[in-house]
Amino acid sequence: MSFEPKILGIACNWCTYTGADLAGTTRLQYPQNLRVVRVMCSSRINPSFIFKAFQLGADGVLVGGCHPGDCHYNTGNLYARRRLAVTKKILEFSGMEPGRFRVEWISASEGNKFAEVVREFTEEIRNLGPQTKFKIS
Amino acid sequence: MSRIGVFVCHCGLNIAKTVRVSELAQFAATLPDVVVAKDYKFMCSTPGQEMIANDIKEHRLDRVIVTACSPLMHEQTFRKVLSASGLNQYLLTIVNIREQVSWVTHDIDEGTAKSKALLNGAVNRARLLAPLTSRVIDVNPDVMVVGGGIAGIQAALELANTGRKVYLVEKNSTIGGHMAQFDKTFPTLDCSACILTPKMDSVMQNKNITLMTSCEVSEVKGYVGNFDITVKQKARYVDHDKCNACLACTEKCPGKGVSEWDEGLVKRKAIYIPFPQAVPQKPIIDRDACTYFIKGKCRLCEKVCEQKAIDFEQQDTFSTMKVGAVIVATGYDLMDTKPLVQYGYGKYPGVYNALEVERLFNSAGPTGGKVTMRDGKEPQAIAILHCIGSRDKNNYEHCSRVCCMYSLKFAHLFKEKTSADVYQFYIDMRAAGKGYEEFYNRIIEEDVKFIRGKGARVAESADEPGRLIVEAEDTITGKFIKLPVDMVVLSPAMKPRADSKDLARLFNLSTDKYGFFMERHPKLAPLSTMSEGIFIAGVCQSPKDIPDTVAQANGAAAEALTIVVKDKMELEATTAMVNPASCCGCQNCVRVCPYGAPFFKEDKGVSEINEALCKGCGLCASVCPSSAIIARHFTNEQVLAEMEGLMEF
Amino acid sequence: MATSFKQIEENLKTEAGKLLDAGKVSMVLAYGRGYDEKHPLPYVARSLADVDGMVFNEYCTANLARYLVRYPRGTKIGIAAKAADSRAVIQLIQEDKVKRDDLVILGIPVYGMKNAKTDEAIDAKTTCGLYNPVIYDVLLGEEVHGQPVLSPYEVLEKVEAMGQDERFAFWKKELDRCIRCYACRKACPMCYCDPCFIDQNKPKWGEKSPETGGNLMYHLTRFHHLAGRCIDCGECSRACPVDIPLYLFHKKVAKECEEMFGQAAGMSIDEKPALINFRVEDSDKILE
Amino acid sequence: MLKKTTVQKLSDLAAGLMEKGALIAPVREEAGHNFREISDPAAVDLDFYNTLLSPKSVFFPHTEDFIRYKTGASIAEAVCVEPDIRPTVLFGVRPCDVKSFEIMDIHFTGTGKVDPYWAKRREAATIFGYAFDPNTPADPADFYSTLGIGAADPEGSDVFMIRKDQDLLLQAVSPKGEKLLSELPSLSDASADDQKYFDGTVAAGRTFKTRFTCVEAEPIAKKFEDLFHNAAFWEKVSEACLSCGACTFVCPTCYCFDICDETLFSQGTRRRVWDSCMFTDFTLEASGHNPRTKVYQRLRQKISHKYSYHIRKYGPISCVGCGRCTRNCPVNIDIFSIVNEAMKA
Repeated sequence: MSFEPKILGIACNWCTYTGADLAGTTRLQYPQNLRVVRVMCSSRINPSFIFKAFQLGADGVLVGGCHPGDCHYNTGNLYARRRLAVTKKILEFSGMEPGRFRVEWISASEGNKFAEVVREFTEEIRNLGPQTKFKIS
Repeated sequence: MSRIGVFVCHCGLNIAKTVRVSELAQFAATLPDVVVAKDYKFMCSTPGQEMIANDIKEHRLDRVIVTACSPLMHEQTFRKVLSASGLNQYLLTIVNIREQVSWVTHDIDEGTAKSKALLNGAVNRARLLAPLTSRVIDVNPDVMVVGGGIAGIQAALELANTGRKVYLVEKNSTIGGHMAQFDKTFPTLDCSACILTPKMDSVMQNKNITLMTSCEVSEVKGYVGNFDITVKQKARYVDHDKCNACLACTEKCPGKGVSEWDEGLVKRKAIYIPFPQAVPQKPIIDRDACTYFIKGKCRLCEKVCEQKAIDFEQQDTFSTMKVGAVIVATGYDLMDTKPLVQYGYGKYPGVYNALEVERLFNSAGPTGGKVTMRDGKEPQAIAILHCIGSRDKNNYEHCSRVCCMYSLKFAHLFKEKTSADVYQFYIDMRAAGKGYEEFYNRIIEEDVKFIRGKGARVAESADEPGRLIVEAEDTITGKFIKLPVDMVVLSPAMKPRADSKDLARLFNLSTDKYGFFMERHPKLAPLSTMSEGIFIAGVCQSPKDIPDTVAQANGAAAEALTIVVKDKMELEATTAMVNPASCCGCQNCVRVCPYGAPFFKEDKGVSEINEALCKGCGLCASVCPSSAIIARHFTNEQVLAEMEGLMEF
Repeated sequence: MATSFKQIEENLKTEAGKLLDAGKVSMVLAYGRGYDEKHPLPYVARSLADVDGMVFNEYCTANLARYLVRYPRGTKIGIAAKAADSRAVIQLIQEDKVKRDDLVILGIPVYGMKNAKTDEAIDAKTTCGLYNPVIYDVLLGEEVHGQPVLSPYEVLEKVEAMGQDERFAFWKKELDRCIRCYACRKACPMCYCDPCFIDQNKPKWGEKSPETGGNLMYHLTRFHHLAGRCIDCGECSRACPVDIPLYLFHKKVAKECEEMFGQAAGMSIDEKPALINFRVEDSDKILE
Repeated sequence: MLKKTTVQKLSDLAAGLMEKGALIAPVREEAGHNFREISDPAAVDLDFYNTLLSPKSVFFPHTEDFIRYKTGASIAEAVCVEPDIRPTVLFGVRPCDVKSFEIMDIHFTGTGKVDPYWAKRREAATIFGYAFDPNTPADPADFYSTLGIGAADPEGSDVFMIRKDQDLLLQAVSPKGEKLLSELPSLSDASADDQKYFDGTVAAGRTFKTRFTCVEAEPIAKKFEDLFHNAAFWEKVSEACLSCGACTFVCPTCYCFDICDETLFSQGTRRRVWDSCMFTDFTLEASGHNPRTKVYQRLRQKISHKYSYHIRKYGPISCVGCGRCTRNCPVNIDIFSIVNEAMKA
């Protein structure tokens, strides 16, 4: 049986989650490996959520927020950008494959981009294979 | 132990085509705490809603999960079902299996599997949901308008006419703003004073408006519906309650100040009213120009004042107003063009900026409406240079929007009042607006010369002393032009008031890099700000002309009304709170919150959150290292539980 | 030429005495005698009589800034601070845990500190490698010059050069050893949370048992909490009874933060901690 | 019965012991020596002063699973986790650490309630004690002689080992030890000379002095009772204390634990995990109240428990002077010095 990755998505309510809805409304097809948690803003994402996701066995984690400058809360994603960048560096230095964690800015009107990112990311995770390093068995 | 009901919607075939809905409901029934799980064709239909309502009662449900379309679609619908059934509306969870599952796959196995994972996450999360109640607060019915230009005047009048009490706060000693300086307005060329002064008088006459001139906001506390705003009344040295506006003092005064209204082109007295139609019609003393304040003796004004209104001992005073909403309409300054040395402003007397020229045309202006230059001569050739500092990466990137039109207006007035040749140096002509293109065409007909090229330099003529040479590249012919003229008019960039950043800090507004206030949403909320209850109108938001400014002012007044017409208002329920037992006093929350909701209690060493200011973004919760902040409805536990549920299958 | 340890000790006693005598501070945080020469104790002098108990030698490694948050806000405190310690003081001022006006910083320029456990020199390999305090009111010796100034990040090369799998194996081996005594966070001047996230049950971020899952969660999250705040004093690693080289990870995060945000922790009291700050022009490249 | 082998042939001895069951012996690790279950006989290493961590974890592991359950299911469905009990040889334990087992026995088996996990593991273990060298000065942190423990006390061990140059002398102390020694073919019989050396070393060990102060149980118990309300004393001695748990986790006689539920994907495990009285949340009550919020209160608890309450309740001081807490304290706090200071206060 081929490897079907489990990918956790965390999307902000105003942009990426709405963008994901738009992808659906316009019937764009993308792989079903992504499961999205909705939060109000990408700045809500505690770095420990990401570590935890990998411990829970996520093969990849995708964070989506508004484009910098378009944050519904003004500056949330500008903080998130820094905090998630550090999260990424920590993951990398701990030995996690850098490709397993990705942050994308996807606006409410970018259903296309959402579908494209999910397709691309799922493919990348598929190539990386199962994530075993952090997973608690 | 929770009692969870799961309701799976087919959405006709929208969902059922690629998700095995009955299998999903059967799966739900196996999950811990799920006491009832059903699927139905259209959950949002009346029978669907009734089914949920019945099951809430019958099965004593304390959590409801609707597995259907996006929460952005029907969350409100189903929340109402819960409320009507006596269940707190926040105990609802929506699982989005339409937009994010059935519509994005053709594979029913995949769709069903993903739906199960999502549902499992939702059950985990639902178990941890807490009932939330919105706090209801009293709303103060009054409004403050900051800035007494045309935007502030318009907004104040609109609000006052609905019966609201309005505080109109103006920094200067009169209202009227820049519009009071203009002679004519484009494109109709009606007289600015004729349309403005009646409005200024209406403000004065309106019983609902408290006019506060020579005043500045010094502190803003509170939140939407309940602002406490402290205003500084700057000392005027004239008791306006006693003054009867006879203006005898201004005649006798030996002091000489610079007339701001006339853009410094003439002097005024030290005790003065800025211009004849000023509102209020009562003088103030300019400390820096007053002989008494400078030399310690004079007090002539005091001697001639029969009302004993002069008070040299007057101090700044502070008073606090309680209002429910605020409109900020603080307008603009023109960019100081002196640093752009290539244009010679301040060096060559023949170089004027746009506002100075407005005054030259005005019959109440320094020249009585005659176009004569600083040397008293009438110009024979005039160059109007557009985009000075605007559309300029080195200064202001934005287009100031009104310069093209007022430059055309100037051209017309020059033609009317002089026999000079008039040249326009422009990059692009922008005449978007009702009647603007027509006005442009009309000016072309008036024998005004248009040179498509930005004025690059103004220099003194070597051949004809006193004359100026404008250098530019005519981008149509590609030729480099050196045009001798007598007068150069610069159309400088409009920029926010110098103190706009201070004001932004006071009102917790964000600004762009130049200091223009940021609207909540560039398209859908152009008058709201990120600070609830604070609205913006006019050029303080971005450059615009009078019609747009007035339209915004009306809009802002309506927005403010939506808040203050209600006696009470509900606050966001999904706010954050601090658990003081876990707070380590790091103040990260205080530093990051764009709304100023968290504050530090020095005595207890912990932060607290003013829930009235909180918008529920959750940033504070994620920067809180000791997890002391609970972001309601998106708590750490809820998110972690959902994640665990999503990853289980 | 660096001032001798003995001379620094004398100067410390003199200056601490002056401060206490004049009532400028209510206590001076310094070092006192431990059970032997090699094991001096952090020490608090509250009166002139206490000053005699102070010592300073090459084993006085503890970062005393860690104790600042223990006393009520507003307490006037004198503190002996070596180079990295002074950075911790700055960072605490940035975070408003202490006020600059409440502190008298007795700066110690020092070269030749030693790790009592290993007798190895303490240098840029395990700390920030500075010799002179960044901030002080009184300097207790001549500034150290002429010693090699090494990059605190050179030591990372080996771990950075590892492949992902090798590096994960490296950290797994190190972190699996953790016994969760929390000496690292307790010795850390920037770890002042009480409770720490890992102590909590609601939410439960990680398990308390010293096994891979909980250990990883505790340490990785702690690295994140200290990102842009760690001043690289190396105390966490010296405190660790099982010698986990936590300093390596902290150094890496500090290096990345410096590169991404253009500021190092604890270098200026006018800065804001990098992770509770942003610049509009921060590049999206940092996420790649 | 005194047997002997050489240090070179240690791995033969280890291999022999591994045939009898699990062998737990000192191995060299990054931070120092520790007791680990041996898979390679050559890994056993007797060139150590004392192990970094105490051997208590052999009988009282840091984490011990009690039951497994499914979340949301009835408690009746929970399954007990049977401890993995095998015949075990615990090899190379210093006399002070051997003594610690005796103190720990009080808590796990001696109070009428028997902890089956500890008791069964203890029962299944044969302890090979290992003398300190009385001819080398003790580590400056050690103070076991203060507590009446010799450098080479065979009591409490089943077999006691003394190093004689390149030889290792093994004396059977208990019948269990005697039986095991007789079954180890790699050992040879020791000479009378060896016996003399062995007895001499034991005797020398009894007069060997680590750091020393006179500690009698009764007066010291009283002293700490009197000092309980002397906050000034405790604040002073705890001024440097970071309140980490390093001292308690390396201590051979600290036995506090917490019961934790760990769940993942609806599978739960209830387990016992070491806890430390030095942690703030150790005494945190469900109401949010915490009787020991201050560092000095926690340090007072730790020391008074060992040097006062324990004496009152069970008789002996709950400390064996192994020096681990002092050696591993990040800020060099020394329990011995505090006890000394207390006696002077």
